[in-house]
Amino acid sequence: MMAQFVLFIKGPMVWIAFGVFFGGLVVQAWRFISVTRKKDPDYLPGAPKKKKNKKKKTKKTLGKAVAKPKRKGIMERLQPLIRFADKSYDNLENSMFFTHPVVAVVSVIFHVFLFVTPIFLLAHNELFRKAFGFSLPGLSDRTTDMLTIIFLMCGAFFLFRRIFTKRVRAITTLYDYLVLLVTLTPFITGFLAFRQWGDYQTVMIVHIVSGELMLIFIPFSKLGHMIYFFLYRLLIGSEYSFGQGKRAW
Amino acid sequence: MSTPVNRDQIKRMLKARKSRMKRYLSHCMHCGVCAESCFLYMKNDKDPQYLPSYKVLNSLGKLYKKGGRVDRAFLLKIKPIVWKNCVLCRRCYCPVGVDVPAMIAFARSICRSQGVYPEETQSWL
Amino acid sequence: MIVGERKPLEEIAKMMQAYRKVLNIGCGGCTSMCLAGGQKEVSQLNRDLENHFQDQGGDIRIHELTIERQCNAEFFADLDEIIANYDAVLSMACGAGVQFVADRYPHKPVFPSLNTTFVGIDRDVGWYEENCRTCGDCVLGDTAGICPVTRCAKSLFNGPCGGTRADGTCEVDPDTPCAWYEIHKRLKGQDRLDLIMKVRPAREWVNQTRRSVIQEPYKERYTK
Amino acid sequence: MKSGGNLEAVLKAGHFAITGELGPPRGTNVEVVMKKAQPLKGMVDAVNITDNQTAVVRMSSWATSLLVMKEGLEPNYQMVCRDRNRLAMQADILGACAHKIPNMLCLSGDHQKFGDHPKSRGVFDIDSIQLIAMVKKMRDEGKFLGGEDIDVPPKIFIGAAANPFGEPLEWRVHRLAKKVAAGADFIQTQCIYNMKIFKQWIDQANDMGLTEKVYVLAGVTPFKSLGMARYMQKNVPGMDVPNHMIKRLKGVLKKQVASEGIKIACEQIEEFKEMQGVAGIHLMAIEWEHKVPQIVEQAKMLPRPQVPQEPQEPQEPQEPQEPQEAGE
Repeated sequence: MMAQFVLFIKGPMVWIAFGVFFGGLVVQAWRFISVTRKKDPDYLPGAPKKKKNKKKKTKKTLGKAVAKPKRKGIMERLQPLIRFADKSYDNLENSMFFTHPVVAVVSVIFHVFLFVTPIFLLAHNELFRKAFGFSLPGLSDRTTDMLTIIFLMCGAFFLFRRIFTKRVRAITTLYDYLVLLVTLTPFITGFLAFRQWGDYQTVMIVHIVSGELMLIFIPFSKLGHMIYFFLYRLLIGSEYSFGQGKRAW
Repeated sequence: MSTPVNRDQIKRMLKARKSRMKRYLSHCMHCGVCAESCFLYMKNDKDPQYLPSYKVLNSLGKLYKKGGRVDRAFLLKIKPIVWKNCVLCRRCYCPVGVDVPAMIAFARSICRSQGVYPEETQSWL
Repeated sequence: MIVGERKPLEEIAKMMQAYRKVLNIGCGGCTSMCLAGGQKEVSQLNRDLENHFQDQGGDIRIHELTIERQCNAEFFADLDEIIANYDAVLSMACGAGVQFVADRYPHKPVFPSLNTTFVGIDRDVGWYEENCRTCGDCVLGDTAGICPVTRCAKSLFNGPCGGTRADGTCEVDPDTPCAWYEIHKRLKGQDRLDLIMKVRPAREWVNQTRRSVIQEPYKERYTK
Repeated sequence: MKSGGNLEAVLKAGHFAITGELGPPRGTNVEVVMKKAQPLKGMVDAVNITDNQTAVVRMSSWATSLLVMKEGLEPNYQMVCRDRNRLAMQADILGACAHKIPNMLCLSGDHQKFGDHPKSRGVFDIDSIQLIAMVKKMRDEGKFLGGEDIDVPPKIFIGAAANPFGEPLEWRVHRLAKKVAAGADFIQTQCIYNMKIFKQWIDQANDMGLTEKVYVLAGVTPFKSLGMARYMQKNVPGMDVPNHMIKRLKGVLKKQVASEGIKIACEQIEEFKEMQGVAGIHLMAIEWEHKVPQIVEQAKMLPRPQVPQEPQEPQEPQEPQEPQEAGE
C-alpha cells in the first residue's frame, strides 16, 4: 500500500503536478487577458466603434497624446526598459530599494533562490536526466545547501514580518501562513533529506508531496503572482509598467 | 439607520464584477508594500488602517467573503474606510498589479446603491 | 478643486422636456466636494425636476447614478451597463466631466446641469472662492502667492490700477480686496518688494488653444 | 440707401460688381499705400482694407481706409473679432462712419498663433456673426449692443465672409443663412477654385432664397505661380484647389504661368457673370495690385459703372467716385 503510494507520487503524480502547473499558468494568462482590454486609441473604451476612414483619421480626444499608433521594432519596444535601467538610480530613490531596502533585497533573494535552488539541484537534475535523457548544469551540493539555508532564512524573515510588523499583521490571515508554509515545506524537507536528518523515507515523501502540491497550488492561489507579476508589468498601462502599457483593466 | 439593505442588489453587483475583483483579492499577497505609496497612510503616522490593502480587504474583500449577505450596520462600518480613508488618487503601488482604486470605487458604488454615502462636508475632510 | 453651481431649474427642465427617460449622473469628485453635483444633489435635482414636471404636466422618468469621477474612464463601468436604457443624460459634473461623458457616448444627448464656475478653495462649508484661472504660466512666485490674473479684476501684471479704494479694496467690488494691495502688503512684510519693482514685460498667453499635458516620464509612451 | 457708398449703389443698380483688396503697410509708410492704391483706381468699386491680416500687425484698417479714400478709392473697412472687444469695435465703427467710410466687412479673424504675436491673448469677445448683428443694431435700431441709444447712428453697408469649401460642406450654406439673418448686406467668399462645389453652394443659396437678400461676391485669386497654387492646395485650410488647375499650370512654360493664372481667373469670372445668385466678384490679387487693371480689362469688366448717388447729407465730401466717364 505504502509502496504503491510512493510509486504514485514519484511517478504519475509528478506528471500531473507539472501538467496542472503549466496548464494552470496558461489558464491564468488567458484569464488575465480576458479581464483586461486593449486601450482604445481615442481612450473612449465605451464608445461605439465608428467605421474608420483611414485617410480621414483625426486625432481628436487627446490631441497629440493619441498620435502615432506606429508599429515598433523589438529594440524600440525595449527602449522603456533600457531607459528604466538608465534612470534606475533616480527611480530607486522612490522605490522599495530605498524605502525598504531589507524587504526589497530579501524579496529578490527569496524569489531568485526559490527558482534557482530546485532547478539547479544536482539530485533533481539526475531525475531530470533519467526522465528526458539530458540535464541542466547542476550546482554543487554545497552551494545548493547554502542557497537553501539563505532561502529559509528569508522565509523566516517573512514569517517574522507577518507576526511582528504592525501594518503587515493588520492584513495577515491564516491563508498567508498557509501559503508561506506551502512554499517553505519542500525546502525544509529537502534540507532535512540532504542531511539525512529524521526518518529519510518520511521526509522524502513529505518533500515530494509538498513539492507537487506547491506546483499545483501556484496557478490557483496567491502564488499565481509568479506569472501575474510579469503580465501586469509588461501589459498594463500604469505608472510602474515596463512596457508600453497597451492594455487596461 | 435601520432600513434594511437590498441584499439581492448587492449580490447582483458583486457578481457582475466578480471575475476581476476576485482576481485582485486572490492575488493580493498581503505583503504591505503598498503602504508608502499612500499619502494618507504616510500622513496618519503610518496607521495600518490607511494601508491600501487593508482598505480593500476590509471593505470589498469582506463583501465578497460574506457573499453580499451584509446589513446596513456593515455598510456604515465600511463607509469611513472607502470614503474617508481613501481619496481615489490612484497612486497606490502594487508589485503584482492589484488595482486598489478600482476596488474602492466599486465598494463605493455598492454603498451608494444602498444610500450609504457621505452627506456632510465635514465627513470628507 | 473645480467649483460649480447648479443651473436654474427652469433651464435644466427646458433641456429635459423633449426626453422621456433621463439618467442624471452625479460626480463623486470636485462637484461633490463643493456640494453642487454629488449624490445628494443628484437626488435633490431629481426631486425638483419631478415636481416641476408634475406641475407642468410631462411624462418623464429621471433615474440617478453617481459615479466616482466623470473625468476618468476608470470609473465608468457602472454607467456603461445601463446607459442604453436612457434617451438622454444629465451630468452634474464640471464641464470637463460633461464632455467626457458626451465623448464616451456619442449617440446620447448629454446635458449639463451645472455651471462650472472656477478653480478654487473651500473658504468654509458651502463657501468657495476662485483662486486660479489655469493661465498655464504661473507668476505666483513673484506675487507673494496671490494670483493677479485671477484676483485682479483687470488681470494687471505690474501693480494696482488707480482705482484701489482707501481701505484696500477693488474699485469693481468693494467686498473684494485689491489683489495688488494684498501682494504689496505681503511682500513688504517679507521684505521682498524688489520682486514687483521691475517692469514685468507682456506675458505669453498659452491658454489660447486646447492644452494637453503629458508628464515627462510618459513622453516616450504617448508621443513620437 | 444704407450707406450711400458706391459699392452699394453699384450692386443695387444690378451691375456686376468688383471689389479689390489692399493690405496696409507694416509701418507708417504712406507711399506704399498710395502705390498699391494707384492701379486699383477706376478698376474696382470698392477695395477691402485688411485688418491685421493673418494676425500680423499692420497699419490699422480704418486709418488705411482714410488714406485710400483720399486717393479716390472707396474702402471696404475690415474688422476682426480677434483684436478688440465690443467696446473698441463700436467705438471704431462710429469713428469710421464719422469719416464716411461706407462699407465694412465683419470677420472672426485668423487665430493669433498664425501671426507675429502668437502668444498674444485673443479677444474674441463676440464672433463674426454677432458682430454683424451688432453693426446692424447700431445702424437700423440706432442702439449700442448694450441697449443705449446712439446719437446719430452710423451708416454702413455690412459685409461678411463665407467659405463654401470648409467642412462640413453641407452646413456651409446654413452658416451663410445665419450671416444673412444676422444682417449682412453683402458677402465676399473665400478664393474659389473648385467651381463645382461653389456651384452647388450657390444653387443651395438660391434655393433658400438667400441670394435675394444678400449680394454674393465670388472670391477670385489668380495664381501667380505654380508654387503658390501648390501651397494653397496643401497648406491653406479651407482652400480647395482641384488637381486639374495645377495640371493646367504645369502644362505651360514657366514664363507663361502667371498669364495662364490670369487666364484661369478670367474664365472663372466669365462663369460667375453667368451664374445666378452671383452679384459680383471679390478680386484678391495678393501683393499683385499692379496686375489688377490687366485682369479687370481681360475679364471685360471695364469701364466700371457710374451710378448716381442719392444725396445724403449736404456736407458730404466727394465720395470716391470712379474717374471713368460714362456708364455701360
